[in-house]
Formats: sequence, structure tokens, C-alpha cells
Amino acid sequence: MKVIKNGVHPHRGMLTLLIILGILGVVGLASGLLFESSILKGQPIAQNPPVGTTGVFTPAHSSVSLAVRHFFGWRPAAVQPIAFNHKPHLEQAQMECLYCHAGALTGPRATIPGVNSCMTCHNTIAKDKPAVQQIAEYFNRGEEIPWQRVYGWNDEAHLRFNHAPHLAASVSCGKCHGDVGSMADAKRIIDHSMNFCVTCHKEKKASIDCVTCHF
Amino acid sequence: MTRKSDSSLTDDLLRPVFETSTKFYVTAAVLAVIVAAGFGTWFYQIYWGMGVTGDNWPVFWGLHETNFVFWIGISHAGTLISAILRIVNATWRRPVTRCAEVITAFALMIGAMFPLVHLGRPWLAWWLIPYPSERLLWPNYRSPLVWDFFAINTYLLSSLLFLALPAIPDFALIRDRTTGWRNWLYGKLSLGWQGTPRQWHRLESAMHMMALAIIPIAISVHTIVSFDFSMAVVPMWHSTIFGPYFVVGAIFSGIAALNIVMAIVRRMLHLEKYLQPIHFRNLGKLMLAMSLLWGYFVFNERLVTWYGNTPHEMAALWSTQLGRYSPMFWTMIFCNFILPFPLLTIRKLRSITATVIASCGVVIGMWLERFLIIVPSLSYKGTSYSWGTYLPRWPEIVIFGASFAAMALLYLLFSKFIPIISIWEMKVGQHSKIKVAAQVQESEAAGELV
Amino acid sequence: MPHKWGMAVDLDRCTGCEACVVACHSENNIPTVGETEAARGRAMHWIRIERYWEGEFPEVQVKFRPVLCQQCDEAPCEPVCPTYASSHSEDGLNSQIYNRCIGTRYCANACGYNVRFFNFFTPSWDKPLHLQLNPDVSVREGGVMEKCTFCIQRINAGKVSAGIEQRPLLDGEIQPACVQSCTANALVFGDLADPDSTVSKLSKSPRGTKLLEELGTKPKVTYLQRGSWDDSQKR
Amino acid sequence: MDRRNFLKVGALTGASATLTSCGNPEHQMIRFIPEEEIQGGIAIWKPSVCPLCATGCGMLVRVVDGEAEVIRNGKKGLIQMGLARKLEGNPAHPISQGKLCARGQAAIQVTYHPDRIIHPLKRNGVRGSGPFQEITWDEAITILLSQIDGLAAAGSQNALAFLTKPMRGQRQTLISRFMQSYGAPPPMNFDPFGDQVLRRANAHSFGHEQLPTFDIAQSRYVISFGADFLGTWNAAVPQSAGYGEMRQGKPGHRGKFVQVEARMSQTGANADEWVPVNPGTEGVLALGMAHVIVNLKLRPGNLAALAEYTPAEVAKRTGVKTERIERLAREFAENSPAIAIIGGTPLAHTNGMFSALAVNTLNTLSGSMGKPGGISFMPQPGKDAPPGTSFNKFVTEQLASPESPVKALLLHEANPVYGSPSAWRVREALSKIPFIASFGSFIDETSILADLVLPDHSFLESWVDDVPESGAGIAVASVAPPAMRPIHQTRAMPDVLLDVSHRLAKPLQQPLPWKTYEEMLKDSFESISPGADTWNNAIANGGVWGKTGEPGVRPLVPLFPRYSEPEFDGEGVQFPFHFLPYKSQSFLDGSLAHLPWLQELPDVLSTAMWSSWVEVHTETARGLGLVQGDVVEISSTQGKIQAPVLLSPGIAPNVIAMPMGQGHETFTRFASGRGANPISILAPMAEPETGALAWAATRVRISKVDAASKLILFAGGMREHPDDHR
Repeated sequence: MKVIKNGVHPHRGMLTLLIILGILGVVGLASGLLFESSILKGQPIAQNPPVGTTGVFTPAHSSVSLAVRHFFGWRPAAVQPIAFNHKPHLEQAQMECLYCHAGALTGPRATIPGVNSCMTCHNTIAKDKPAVQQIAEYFNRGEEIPWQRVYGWNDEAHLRFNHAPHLAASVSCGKCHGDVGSMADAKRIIDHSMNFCVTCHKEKKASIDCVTCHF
Repeated sequence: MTRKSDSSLTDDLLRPVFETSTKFYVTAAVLAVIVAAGFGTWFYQIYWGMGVTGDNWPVFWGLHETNFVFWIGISHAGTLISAILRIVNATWRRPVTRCAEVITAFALMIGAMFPLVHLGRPWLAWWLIPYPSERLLWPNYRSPLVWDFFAINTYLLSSLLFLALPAIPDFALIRDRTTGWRNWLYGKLSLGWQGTPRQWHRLESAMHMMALAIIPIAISVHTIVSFDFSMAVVPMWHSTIFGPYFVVGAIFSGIAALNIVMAIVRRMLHLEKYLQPIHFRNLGKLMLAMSLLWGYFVFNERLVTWYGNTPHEMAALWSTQLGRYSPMFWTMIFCNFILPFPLLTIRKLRSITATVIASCGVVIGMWLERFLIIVPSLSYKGTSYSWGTYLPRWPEIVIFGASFAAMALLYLLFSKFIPIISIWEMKVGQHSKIKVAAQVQESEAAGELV
Repeated sequence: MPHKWGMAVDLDRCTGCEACVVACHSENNIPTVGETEAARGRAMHWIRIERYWEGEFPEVQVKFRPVLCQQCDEAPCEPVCPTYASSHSEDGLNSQIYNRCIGTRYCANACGYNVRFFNFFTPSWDKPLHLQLNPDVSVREGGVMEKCTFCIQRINAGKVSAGIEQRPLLDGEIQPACVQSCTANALVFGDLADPDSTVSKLSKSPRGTKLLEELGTKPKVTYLQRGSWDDSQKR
Repeated sequence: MDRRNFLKVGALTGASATLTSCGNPEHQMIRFIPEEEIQGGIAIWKPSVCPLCATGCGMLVRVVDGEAEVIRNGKKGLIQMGLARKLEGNPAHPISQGKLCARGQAAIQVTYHPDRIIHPLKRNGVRGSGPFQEITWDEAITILLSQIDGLAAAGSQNALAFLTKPMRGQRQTLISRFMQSYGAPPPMNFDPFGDQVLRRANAHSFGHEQLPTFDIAQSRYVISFGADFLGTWNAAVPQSAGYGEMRQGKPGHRGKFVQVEARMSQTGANADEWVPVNPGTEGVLALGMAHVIVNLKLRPGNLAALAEYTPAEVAKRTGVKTERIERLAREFAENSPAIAIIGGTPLAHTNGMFSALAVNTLNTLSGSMGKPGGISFMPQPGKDAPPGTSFNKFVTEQLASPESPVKALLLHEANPVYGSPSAWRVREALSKIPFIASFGSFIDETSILADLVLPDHSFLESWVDDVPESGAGIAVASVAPPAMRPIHQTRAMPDVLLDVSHRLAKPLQQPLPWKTYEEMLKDSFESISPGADTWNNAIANGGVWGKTGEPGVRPLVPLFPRYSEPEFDGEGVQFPFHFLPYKSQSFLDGSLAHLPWLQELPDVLSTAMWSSWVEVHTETARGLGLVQGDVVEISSTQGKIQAPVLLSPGIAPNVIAMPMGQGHETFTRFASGRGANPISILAPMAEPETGALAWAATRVRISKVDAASKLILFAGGMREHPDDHR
């Protein structure tokens, strides 16, 4: 079979396609970047943790990357300002979880203890330990220790968790937090996925109604 | 049958594929920019939120949804019509079918974009896909939107197939006439087509089965689109005739679109020889029939509502008849009924231009119809305290415009890579030219379709 | 036994003071959309006082009607949601699950009472106004539908405390913000599943009617029509 | 990668191209050690008192911990503290009975307002133009001391003036004592829309210069002359509660409620019968009814005194049909206990005193004074503050003399520049004063004139107390400790005043011995009702209340007031319409316009948000070719303002009405430059006996101007279909 000779460069078709797709891509990306750059000077958003709302690619997040990370549920492992070690507290000192995380018994939040409660013991005990001295420094500066939360959900989850009823239903701390006593600093060893919650709720004949947790 | 006529025909129809004028680049570039603007606007809407549109309380749906229904409607031209014509084996269809099927494919793609565009949080749209999720949750199969999701995908898939099958011999033809990457590309596309009788037989029977299958699918799709509205207890939505009403409307607007596209293709690719007045005339007749049917449905809908006289429906009804939305309503009646009727009935007026004018009217009219179905009902829903109104804002309008540009662009590219008229079908036609001519005369005389 | 939360609204008591409206905003972190958005018809009021003029001057009268989500048994908003974001809770509430909402706004269209509101933008509070937010209720982001929940946070809190104390819930123990604040005690909330609860009794009142009953939505909110003085004289 | 993530990636294609690093500034801020014992996530309820209106509702504050941005020893940081989250009525409190009105619940936004003054300010620039500079409290107090001592040194103590909004309880006492012991004239209360006229009338009729308390719950018939007693007048919350009971509380007995007024108020909208009358003739109607009652021997009385009030005559003046007058009178007399209420507009005419006395007469006839279902007066424990100086007198003197007689003005939460007719020339009067110090929390039209601003705590952050004037059958004295710690660098006004009084060159230790306001309150409460734990109980419950002596009402022979014709400013031809400004349901007289919740609260009758409007009768509008939303110019003899028209079927055709509250020049981001202020065009008419502003005695004309309408209505249908709402 013969090829038509009509002086037309045979690659024009391909070129066209590339050009057009190019334009599409560039303009699309450009607009995307444009809006991204306007994120931080975007409409004012109250940013305190309880207020921070969600919505990927919307001004709800301080940046698109944050939005994406929330979207995928990527959370960096918590890095604590002071090398805190649960082990001695639970093993040597024979302390209960609730001794420091007192909120869990009566309220929604287990609460990370403030530097005051650390000092109740540590202005006498183990004062030589560098970590304890760090705590003392914070205390003297009148500052809280910026502990990082290990567990918790993104705001997207719209999840209202309440510790009290779970303790009332005698769910052990370890069930959801693992054997913290055997760790140095608490790690997120259990994935608090919806699956995890729902499975247990089913076992315990607890409500699996959406509004039990999401409201 | 002579080799020459064959090859000349082939050359004519293949010319667009091999020759590329600067005009093409310019058009393509312009269209591409408009489309890009559309995407940009979408990014903007996603970034800031639906608030940039004109949607409000209580009119939560506006232009985006109108466009969705409109484009799905347009898509009903192609595949459905060509399928019908294939089944009844109308020989005049040969040059028309592919133009038509292409419209379907692209209109569907564009139409299917709008449900995504109108979402408040489109990045979560994948929740409509049924898959065993860690949340132990499935899509809500009771929701018409989920039905849409399945219906549209089915239709898109089948009409792509329906478009690809008859293109195989033409791919092969191009393959045989090219070298280099095209030869490779079209070689792949033609799936090793050699034109053996066995292959021809397989193709024919496959086409026949597809044609049979596609008709119920097409009808079901727009019925389901109509369910989006008729399933809700909203004034003027909650109606039993919406299914057929929408299907008819869809075919109606579809044919109109087809006429316009054909006219453009004919002009731009110099296919006057192949796309002849008869095609426009016959499609015109088909459109006329649809116009009458559509008018009948509108009359029904309005009459019954008016007679039924339930207060919350009357508000919506009157707003379209005499109230705020009446100008649009009467424009619609003019475009869909008063304008096409004489142009398509009176023999003297029945020219290509006339048909195209009528078609333009119909496309506009049918768009208005979608709008008038969605917005007034929502404006006058519930207790009169919460009545509202709606005005589109620029993002919706830009995206609306971009959707048309997208259609044109896709069509342009398509005609660049695949002959817009099925060459082998034309040849088959020519081999029975005399028969065709005779048929044409007959149909002329009888003034019927086939 | 599952609860069936319902409300009775005594139109003869309602004074249209709108205490309920602000109470709702305060309790449920409902965003203030501002002048421009309000002008576009995007103000959010989970409960509103509808008022209707009747007659002509000087014989003119006004009827007030507090309208909130009717928590229908046969809710039009529920089946249409493609993702179960709008679903029926065990207690018969039309619950809106924000995290599951993809923003089709279909539920709002299907709702015959126009009591669903959409976050067209992500709300924001000029600091330090954000400190007033109720930590027991999530703040909804842009693209999410929201509506009256009968103060689900209070219902859940009530259940939890009752559960911990292992006692049944008392009638009137749980009060949504609007009911709590109603100055003329026009709003009464309670468990319709309990035949002795005040709300069940009121719902059976001869003055009781449902809003847009013809839609067949079976609302759980009962409106007690205004009485007339002359009738009460005859009695 | 599992299926779920795969799908997510699909949903995200292209997004990854635009990733940037994230950073949430809040998380880098240092956190201070909490200064109080709080358990995370647990709500506690603390008593408080609502300061927004004269009702004095006792409230409960829901306090949950949160993280507030504060400054501690110069450093900015976050601190975990108990934060007020919601305000509700205090169920134990006799006034609020567990309820709180819309305004009261929005009061929380006063504390968290973004434009609150968060530290002391010193004027720095032209007075009134705005620029202020931040100073420390020490500097601020020093400046104040130097000014006050300066006056004392110059021997002109009486050149010190104190201007406040109407205040009660110990704050009032404290200020009065301070002024008294310093040697200055008593403080001025600015309240042009208050009820002095009614108080005086009650003094005449019942021997109580006080607002009455209505036992609506028990009564069977309530006729109200212009009183918006369910919305903005007197003790609205307890009155609403009573109203609910009257309607459906007593099975088989549904009380009747009749409202007499020219423009339908929110209260009028609830009436079984709404009776429009010509403005200023309410009293005539009342006496007309009295005439019928006496005439039919339904009650004993002196018919001769009522001779001129024959139904026919009254009908002519009021515009109410004779039969109707007779029927109303009969119903009123036959359904006891019955109450007649007067308030608001009728008192704001030049013959307000006459109308008030007339209605009192009706009440005396009905015989339900001091009875259940009738009218009583609350005992006022510990009320020893002497009467204040007249604001009008002050203004006239200021304007009269070339250089200002007042040398230093202390200003507390009064905004006369906004709240008085422009004819009073208040701004001019104040601007002459060499030194003005404001204790207010916001920069408004008046406090912007200040040279020194010493921002007060919000009521949630400070000790609050109140002695309600009306609303309960028993004596009430409310008191509550701070519900939360201050979030800004502010100080409680009473504490500052005590501090100053002790640090003056001639300290006022002896009359004001207390270190803090708390001590002062403690003393006063233990003096009210001696007892070991009175104080502790009081601050635990939010006050003390109970029967202390009978709510005595002097039983009177009805006294029949002499008729006085209402006078109006602007004659009828040129100014065809009566102009009735009324207290907005959201903003009252405008002092609450800065609260966003109230700005976005749809006015219940007009459904308007964020805007002001003028109500015109539908027919009148048609006559003038006006449609909904048209902007009109309203001109009186005193000036003109512009506002969009709102068609209303509930207003007399010869009357136009406009809500107060909007039209602030400077009053935070939410209220500034929004709408128009009807007060500004009021004529300086006055009720002769009390000298109170007759704010309903102005006549106006309206003309269409072409300007963009700013009428924002919530009722969707109303946006285009005013008529669909009938």
C-alpha cells in the first residue's frame, strides 16, 4: 500500500495533541498554584485546635499539604519535648493510669497531666534525673510542657469521643492504647480506625448508630 | 463499483486525518484555552467552596445541575439514533452514524463531569464506588444519585464500544496507508483486522447485538436522570411522566445537536458530497416528531398540575407561566415548538439552513427546559416563608461555556484521528449506489424515513 | 427500648421572641455568615420563627410558627443521600453525619420544610469569638450540609450519665437548647415512646397538627394550634 | 497500597503537585501553667446576672475549659482556663425563672468581642478622630488621679461629673458615694427611652415611683396600651413566662390579650385582638373604657369626672368604633382579675403622663391592684442611692456657658452621642469638656471622645449584682462572682474606682473603706439579711430572694387625670406622617448592635438582618408609588435619614415606624456604618412634668430617593413576594 504524499509533516497530529494537552496542564496547574499561594492570606480562619475545621483544598486547612495529610490520615509519630518514660511510673512507682490521666473516669478527655502534677512528686523524687530537671525548668518558667498528643482524630472525623462511658463499661485502657507500661514513651500502636471501634461496639452490644460518635 | 470512485472516496474521507491546516491549530488552541479556563474555575470553586456559585437557601441546585441534565440529554442523539437506524437498516444513515455516536461519547463524558463539579466536597466522590471499605459502609443504593452513577457509566462504556467496533476496518485502512508511529498506533487499534469474510461476519453480528442492547440502556439512562427529580416530593418534580418526558426531550435535543454538528463537519471538512440534504431532511422529520411528542408532554404536565390545583404546586407553576420565570418559559415554547414547526413541516422551507436554525432553537429551548424544571420548583418549595430565588454567578457561567468548548475540542481532535464518516460503510453503500438512489427517490416521494 | 424523641410546639404560647434562635446558635456553633452572604440567602438558622400576616388593616393578625427540623419518620432527605450522610438514627432522629457528607445538597432539595442548611463556605470566627464555641459540638466545614439535631450532644450526654448511674432517663431530663430557653414554655421536648411523657400527652391534644402533613413525612414535631378566646368562653 | 488508598490516590491526582509545607502558628506558641483548678472537658455552671437590660435576669453560665491567647508578664501565649460557653436562665432565680431572652443569650459575645478594648488607652490625636495609644494601668491610673486631684486642688470638686447608663445595686451606690464624698454632684443616668413618666405616674397613683410587676399568669384579661411587654419593655422574660401560662397554663381558662397601638409590635402580633388607635390617644381610650364601666355600674366610680369621655366622643378622638370600646370595657370589667398595661410609645408623647394616669385609673377600677393576677410593686432592698442629676440640665449648661462648667467627665457605658436627638447637640456639649475618661469596653460614638480609656471587665469576668425593679412578686437581690477569669488586660470599674478613691490626695478611706468591690458587696448583702452564711448562699445561688414585707399597694380611689392634647413637632400638611421609632427586638436602643448573633437574628416581623428599614403601610406605599426595598428619605424638622421601605399591613396608614439600633458611626466592625439611626431626626419634645424625651412626638415626610437598597430579609419568599405572606 502506498503512503499519501501531500507535503504534510506526518507528526503534526501528535504535535497538536501535545500542544493542547500542554496548555491544559499548564493553565490547570497554574490556577491550582495560584489558589494555593493565596491559602495563607485567605479568608480568616480561627485556628485553635477546637475550631480548626476541615475540607481538603479549602481554606479550612492552613495549607493544601496539611489537607492532603488529613485526607490520607497520615499523622507523624508524636515527638515529646522531654524523654518521658511510662515504664518506671507504672512499674516502680506502681501508679495507675488514672492517677495522671484523671479525666478519663469522669469526663470525655483523659487529659495529659500538667507540669504542676508532675512537680507534686518530682520536687522530691528523682530530682537528679536530667528529664526531671527539664520539667523543673518549665515549671520555674511558669510554662506548661508542650506534650504532643499520641492518639486522636482529625477534625474531618467529626468524632466526639467520651472516655467515661468506656471506663464505666470496664473497657481496659490497654484495649485501645496497648500496654503503655511496657513502652518508654507512648506510641500509637493501635490504629483507631472506624473498623476498630465498630467491631468492639458490636462485640459489647454497644450502639453502632452513627450519631453515637459523630455529631 | 470502480476502484477509482472507491479510492477518491477514501481519500476525501481520509484527508482530514492526514492534512492539518493552521486553521485547525488556531481553533484547537482557542478551544483549549476556554476549556482550561473552565478547569481553572473549577479549581477556584473547589478551593473556596460552593459559595462562589449562585446556589443558596432554598435553591440548592442551579446551573451545574441544569448542564448535567442538558448534556446527558444531548448524548441521546447519537448511539440511540444510529442504533435505531441500523436496526431498521435505513441506508441513508451510513454517513450519519459515526458523527452521531461520537456526540454520544463526548456529551456523556462532559455531562458526567457536572455531578462532580456540583459536589460540595468532590474529593470524596469515590464514596459512590461500591467497595468493601474499612468503614463497613456501602453507597446508599436507594439514592437516585447512585443509580445515576451506575447508569451513566454503563451507557458510556457501551456507547464507546458501539463507537469503536465499526471503526476497526477504518483503523485497518489507515494502518495500511501509513508508516511510523501511526502505522503502529492504528495497527494496535485495528486489532489485527484483515477484512476476512469471517471478521466481517463477526463485526456485523456484533454491531447488530450492540444495537439491540443499546436502546434499552439509552432509554433507562435518561429515565434514571429524570428520577433524580421525580423521586423527590418537590412541587412539579414529583410526577409520573418524567421518565418518558425526559427521554423524549433528550432525543429531541440530541437530534438537534446532531444536525448542528453535521452541518459544521460538512462545512469544515468539505463533505458536502457525503452529507446530503436528505440526511438533514430525514433527521428534521425525526426532530419534528419529537417536537410534537415533547409539546404533548409539556401540555400534559402543565394541564394536570393546573387542574390538580394543589397550593404548593400552583406557586411553582404560575411562576413559570406568568411569574418571574415566565419569559424563559415562553422563550422555550417558542424555540422548541413554534420555531421548528413551520421550518420542518413546510416543504419549501425545508433546507439545510432551516433545519440548522430550527436545531439551534431546539438546543437553546431544551436547555431552558432543564433550567425551568430545576430552579422554579426549588424556589417555591415548602412554606412560603422559605421561598427563594436564584441567579447564576460567573463561575457557573464560565464552566457552562467551557463545557461547550470541551465538546467542540474533543470533536475536533476526534475528526483529526479518525475519519468522521465510516469509510467502509460508505463503500458498502456505494456498492449498492443504485439501490440507495432508488430508495432516496422513494423516500422523497413517500416523504417517509426509510 | 429505643427512644423516639419528639417535640410539641404550642403556638398559643409562642411569643416570637426568638430566644430559641440565639440559643440554637450558641449551643450548636452555627456560623454567622455575615451581611453579604446573608443577602445572598445563606443565613443559617436551624430554628426560625415563621410569621404570617392574616387579614387586612385594621383587622390584621399575625401567626408565629417556630420551624425546625421535623425529624420525620418518613424523611424525604434520607433515601436520597448517596452516602448515608443523612440517615435515620436508632432514636428516630434524621441524623446528619457531617464527615460522611459529600455535599450533593440533594437532601436539602428533597426536604419539604427547608430546614437543611449548607456550608457554602468554611465558617470562620474573628478571634477571640471562637472561644464561645461549644466544644461538645463539631464545627462544620465548607461543603457540608447541617441541620437541627434536637441537640444530639445533650441527648447523648444524658444517656451517658443515665447509663453510668444505671437508671432510666427521666422525662424532661434532656432539653434541647431551644426548649430550655423558650421564655413562654411553648416548646416541649421528650420521648414519644413513653406514653406518660408530657410531649406524648401534648401530641395527642385536639389542637395538635403536623406541618405540611400532606407530604406524608410523619413529622415528630406537633404544632398545637392557637386557641380562640371566644371558644374558651363558651366552654 | 490497599484498595482504599488506591481510590484516594485516584481522587487526588494532580493535587500532589501543589503541596506546600504546613505550619499551624498556634502550636508553636508557649503554654502557661493554668491559674485555676480545671478538669478538661467537664462543664460547670456558674451563676451570673444579665447586664444588658433593666430586667436583671439571673443566669447560669456554662463554663468549659479552653485555650485562650493571653499575655503574662509581657509574653504572649496560650493558657488553659475555664471559658464561658453558653448563657442560660437560672431556674432558681425569681425573675428569669430559668429563661433568658435572645439578647441575654447573645451577651456572651460581649466578652469575646473581637473589637473589645483589651488594655488602657490614651488619646493620641485630634479628639473624636480615633487614634489611641496603648498605655499601662499604672500610667492610666496616674493620669486619672492627677486630673481628679487637680480639680480638688483648684477647689472645683463640683466640676467632676459621672455619666452612666441607668444602674442599680451596689455599682450605683458606689459611684454615688464616690461622687458625694469627693464633693461632686451626683452621677447622671442617661436613659432617654426609659420609663420615668410611668414611674412618676405610679408615684401619683400608687405611691411607688417604680415600674409595676404584672401577675399575667393569674390574670384572665390583659389589655396593653402600646407596651411591648413580651419583647423589649420592662421585665420581658418573666412577663413572657406569665403570658404563656395565661394562654394555656390554666385548663379551661384561656386569658384574653388585647393590644392597643398604632404600629404592630412583636407583642401586638400575639394579641387576640389588635386595636389600632391614633397616636397619643391611648389614654383617652382607657378613660373611655372607664366611663363605660362606671356608667354600666360594673364598678363604682365618679361618672361626672369622666363626663367628657363618652364612647362616642372617645371614638371620634381615638378612631376606635363605639361598640368596640363598649365591648372591650365590658370584657375588661367582667373578666377579673384583669390588667391594663401601659408602656413604650403612649408614654413617649407630650401627654404621656395623662395616658399613664388614665391607665392606672383603669387598673384601680378593675380592683386587681396587689391581688393575684393583678399588679404589684417589688420591694427594693438596700436601695439607698440618691436621685441622679438630670442629663438634659447638664447638656444645656454645657452649651450655655462659653467654657465648660464640667472640667472632668467619667463615662461608663452610656452613649448619649448616638442615643439622643441631634437637636440636643450632645457631641458639642461633651467636646467642650477638657478631660473625659471612659470605663467602657468598646469605642462608640461617645467613648471615642475620651482622652483616657480604662476598659472594664466584661460582666462574666467581674463581680455582678443587681436589685431588679420589677418582674417578681418577691424581693430579689442578685449577686454573683466572676464566671471566668479575664482574658484581656482589663480591670473591673468598681475596683478601679475604689483604688482611685484610696489613692487620691485626700483619700476617701472613710466613706469607701473597702479594698475591693467584692468586700463592698459582702458588706451590703450581710446588711440586707444578717446571717452567718447569707453571703456564701447568695454567691452560690446567684442572689437572695424571698418575701420581705408585703408588696404594698396603697389602695386608692381612682383619680381621674385632666386631659391634655398630645403635641407634635412639624405640622400635618408638610409632615403628613407620625414617626414612631421603637426599640429593636435585637438591639434595644442600639447598645447591642455590636453583637453579630443579634445582627444576623431575623427581626421576627420583618425578618430583616444586618440592616435597618422603615415600616410603611401597604396602601400608603401604593399611594406613594413605593415598593418593598425602595429607599426613601425620611425628613423631620430636625434632619433627614435614608432607609429602605418595608411594606407592612400592621401599621396605621398615617404612621411610619423605624427600629432603633442601627446607624452607628463607630461601634465595632459589626455595627459601624450600617443602616440609619432614627433617634437622630427626633424633635426635642418633652413630657412637661418629668422632662423626659417625647420620642414619639415627631412628624415626618418621606420621599423616594434613588439609592441601592440594603434591605436584607431572611424570609426567602419575602425577597420577591411581599404579598405571598398573607
